[in-house]
Amino acid sequence: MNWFETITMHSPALIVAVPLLAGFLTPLVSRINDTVRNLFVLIMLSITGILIAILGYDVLTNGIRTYVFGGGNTVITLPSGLMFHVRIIFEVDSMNIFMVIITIILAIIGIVYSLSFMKKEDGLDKYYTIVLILVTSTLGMELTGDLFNFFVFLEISCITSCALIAFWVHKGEALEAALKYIVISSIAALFFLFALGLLYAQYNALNMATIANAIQFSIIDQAALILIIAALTMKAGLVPMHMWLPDSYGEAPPSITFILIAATQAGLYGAFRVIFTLYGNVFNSINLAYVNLVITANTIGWVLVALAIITIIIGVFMALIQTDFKRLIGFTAVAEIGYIFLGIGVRLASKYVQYSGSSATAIAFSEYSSIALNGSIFHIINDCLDIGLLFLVAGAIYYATKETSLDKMGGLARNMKYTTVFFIIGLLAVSGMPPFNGFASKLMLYESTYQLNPIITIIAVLASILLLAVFVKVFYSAFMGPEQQKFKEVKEVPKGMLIAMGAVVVIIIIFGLFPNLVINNIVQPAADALTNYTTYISKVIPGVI
Amino acid sequence: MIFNIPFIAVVAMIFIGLYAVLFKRNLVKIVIGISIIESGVNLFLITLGYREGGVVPIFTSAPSDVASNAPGSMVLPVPQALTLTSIVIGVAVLALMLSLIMHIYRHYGTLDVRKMRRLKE
Amino acid sequence: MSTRNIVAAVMFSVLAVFFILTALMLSFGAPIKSQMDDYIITHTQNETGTNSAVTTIVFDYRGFDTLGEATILFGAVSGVLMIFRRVKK
Amino acid sequence: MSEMSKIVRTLSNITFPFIMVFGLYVIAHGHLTPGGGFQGGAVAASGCVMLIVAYGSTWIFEKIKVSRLSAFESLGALGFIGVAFFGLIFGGYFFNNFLVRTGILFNIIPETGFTGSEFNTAGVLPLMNFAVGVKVIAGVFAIVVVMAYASSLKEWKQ
Repeated sequence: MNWFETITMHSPALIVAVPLLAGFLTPLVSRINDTVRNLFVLIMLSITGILIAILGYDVLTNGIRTYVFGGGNTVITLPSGLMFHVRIIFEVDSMNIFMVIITIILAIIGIVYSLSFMKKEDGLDKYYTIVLILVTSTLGMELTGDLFNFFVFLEISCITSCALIAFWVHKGEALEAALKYIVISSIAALFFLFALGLLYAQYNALNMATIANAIQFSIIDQAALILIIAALTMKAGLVPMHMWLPDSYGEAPPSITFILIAATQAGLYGAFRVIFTLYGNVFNSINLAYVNLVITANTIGWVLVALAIITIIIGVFMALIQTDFKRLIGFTAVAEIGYIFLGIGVRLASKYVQYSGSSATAIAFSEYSSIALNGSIFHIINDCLDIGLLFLVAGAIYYATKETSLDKMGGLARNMKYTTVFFIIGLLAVSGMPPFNGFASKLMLYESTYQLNPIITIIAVLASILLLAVFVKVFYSAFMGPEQQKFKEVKEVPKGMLIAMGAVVVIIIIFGLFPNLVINNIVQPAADALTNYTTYISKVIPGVI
Repeated sequence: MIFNIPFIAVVAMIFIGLYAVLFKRNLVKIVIGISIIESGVNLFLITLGYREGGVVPIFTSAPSDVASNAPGSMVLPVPQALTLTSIVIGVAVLALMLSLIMHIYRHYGTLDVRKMRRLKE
Repeated sequence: MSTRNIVAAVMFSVLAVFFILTALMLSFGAPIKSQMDDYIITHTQNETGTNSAVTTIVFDYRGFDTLGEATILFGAVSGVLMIFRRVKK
Repeated sequence: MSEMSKIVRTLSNITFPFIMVFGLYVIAHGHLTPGGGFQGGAVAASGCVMLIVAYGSTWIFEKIKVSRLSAFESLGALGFIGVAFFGLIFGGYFFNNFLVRTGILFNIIPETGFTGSEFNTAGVLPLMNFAVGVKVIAGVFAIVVVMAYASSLKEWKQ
């Protein structure tokens, strides 16, 4: 076994362990001086990125890779033929790789941005420590194959994000947003723990594949499903519990918001994993035993569609009336989350139609359900990049003018040329205009939704157009208009921030020009990994199905 | 049904906590509510692991007759380990929430949710 | 009565019914399955040389969870210290 | 918080060593008896917190540097993750218990019942317990010191 093979084998553990080690070391390293600390953080994250690249290449070519913490067998078989897991297992398939790539890109860009954005603040050693732990927790949530481990990382993410949202402690709103966030997400995490207990009582297992293999979909399992979905949608910001999202996105430092987006998407990933893998044999295959129940793919799908539509509408209309730049983008982020859940809902509902309809409709709906899933997954990365870019631009404006209220801005395009260009690209991408990435994923969502119900599509398209209107308004009030006296001395932001925004813009343009490249190489494998839940199970429980 | 009393207690604790979180206006009471929910969930996990007549799964203090027919006579250890983790998590969350509340009190001079801007909804 | 109260009351009652129904379906004192725990209790002395099965799980079988737990405490301490830092005005 | 009366201070002086010893005992015997790093650490930290109550937070805050406590906590966490990394290096897997059932020292299966002579079992578990114990003492103490000191400052009072 050569060294490269060894690194690949251990990379699932190292991807989590390296940033964690860096987080533990940062308080000690920052005693030396600030430059060393900044370099240390960047280098550690780059090492993580390299490990992710190695693992990603391996998973995309050779299939699922597992890692057992503590070694030994993956699975213990009793003489009676029972198979189960004792140790914690990381199981990495294409979907995990997809999420992890997003997270590390966002983390590195966010760190580069904060190197110049946060330069003048105090308490930066704690700041970088907590950022590293936040990145760790997000990566851990996205790699783990164990339910309780997922809960632990969920709580880490909750605590660290809360602390970072409250970074500007002198602002009352930031404290309130942080408190609101931690109250909601700790209740969500406790619901998750309760559901986990229900599943544990049924199957005496905590490993996702083991539970997915054994799941009976009894009434207790349905209760657990509802609790888990409620918890994860709370974490992701779907409508009944969306209020924390614009608050905390708006009040946190923009560099943090950029990384928080990745943490929110990890909650979304959890919803994907639970619906399509943990309950895969209910929602992902033909199982006539579950057709007559109350909770079927149909009901869950339509509930998600309804919630997603409400989320989109609320997000867009609340964004219309905001005057604070960052809060406005926060509400846009709510709407984008709605689009992702729309994809999941459409997928579930049309999958149901596929099994209950005639053969001709079955083929059509099978195609559309997979388009919906692809669009939904593709929209995750587009949402991260577009919303993230807008937040970075808002941060740049705040850095230059110390202003977030739209009413007081104006004429900034004269002095901040690069930022203006970046903002235009961001607004076109987020509202789904053709040459940019938002268009590709939204088109896929519209296409699949239209088959299910045209009204939903019309609402989604209208919301997208309204989003464009919102941002055009922002563009005029912030960048256009007469030059204001107080902004005469405003300069372009430092190079570090421009590099970070430029990197996001480059990725957005590449994704927009070559969407097929992305879809074929990472989105389609991710969707396949979710669909083939039996492969996921049989990797850790050999010989099943 | 009478054997379900521990689970009823769990549900009651979760409700008391939820009631405090949803209807109380004082921030400290909200935090107490979360703490109660958490105790309820911890109790739930512990309760799941109980085996009728079982002893604690530690061989140092187990009577020898119990230890000899080991798995059947001991309660399940995994829920206890999970609870342990969950308790420490609870402590951490509590510390962070309380320090935030201290700052909020310094900032606004009150703990009433209605007096604040963002937390109102 | 404000809208907040009404929403809260609705959520509360829905959750109430939900949790009570769930709790009534579980059985106390007799776990349905216990293969994983039985394995751990049987093998704790041989495999890990530990007399306490709970410690075995916390630090050995599920040691990674405990690392996460330690991280949470670390994060909370860093967070509290960061929140209470001296901010220059 | 100001300091309390002489009776309280004397009593806390007397009980403090006992609490610390009990905490260390719980940490050290984590693999044999109920308890472990977290519980023992919490006991010992509560002993330290008792000093804050007795002597007042200002005095403690001046005696002990919070940054040093934070560094100690970092060291505890590093010790824990370090043991896990040693598992990767020597045992072939992250978190491998590479010491158990090996060598002269650890090749013992503990007996059932109160024997009390088998401290050297369980491989890396006592090390992890110790690291976690240090971490919990320093962490909980740091949280309480900072919160108590901040609440005693003038600017925090209305």
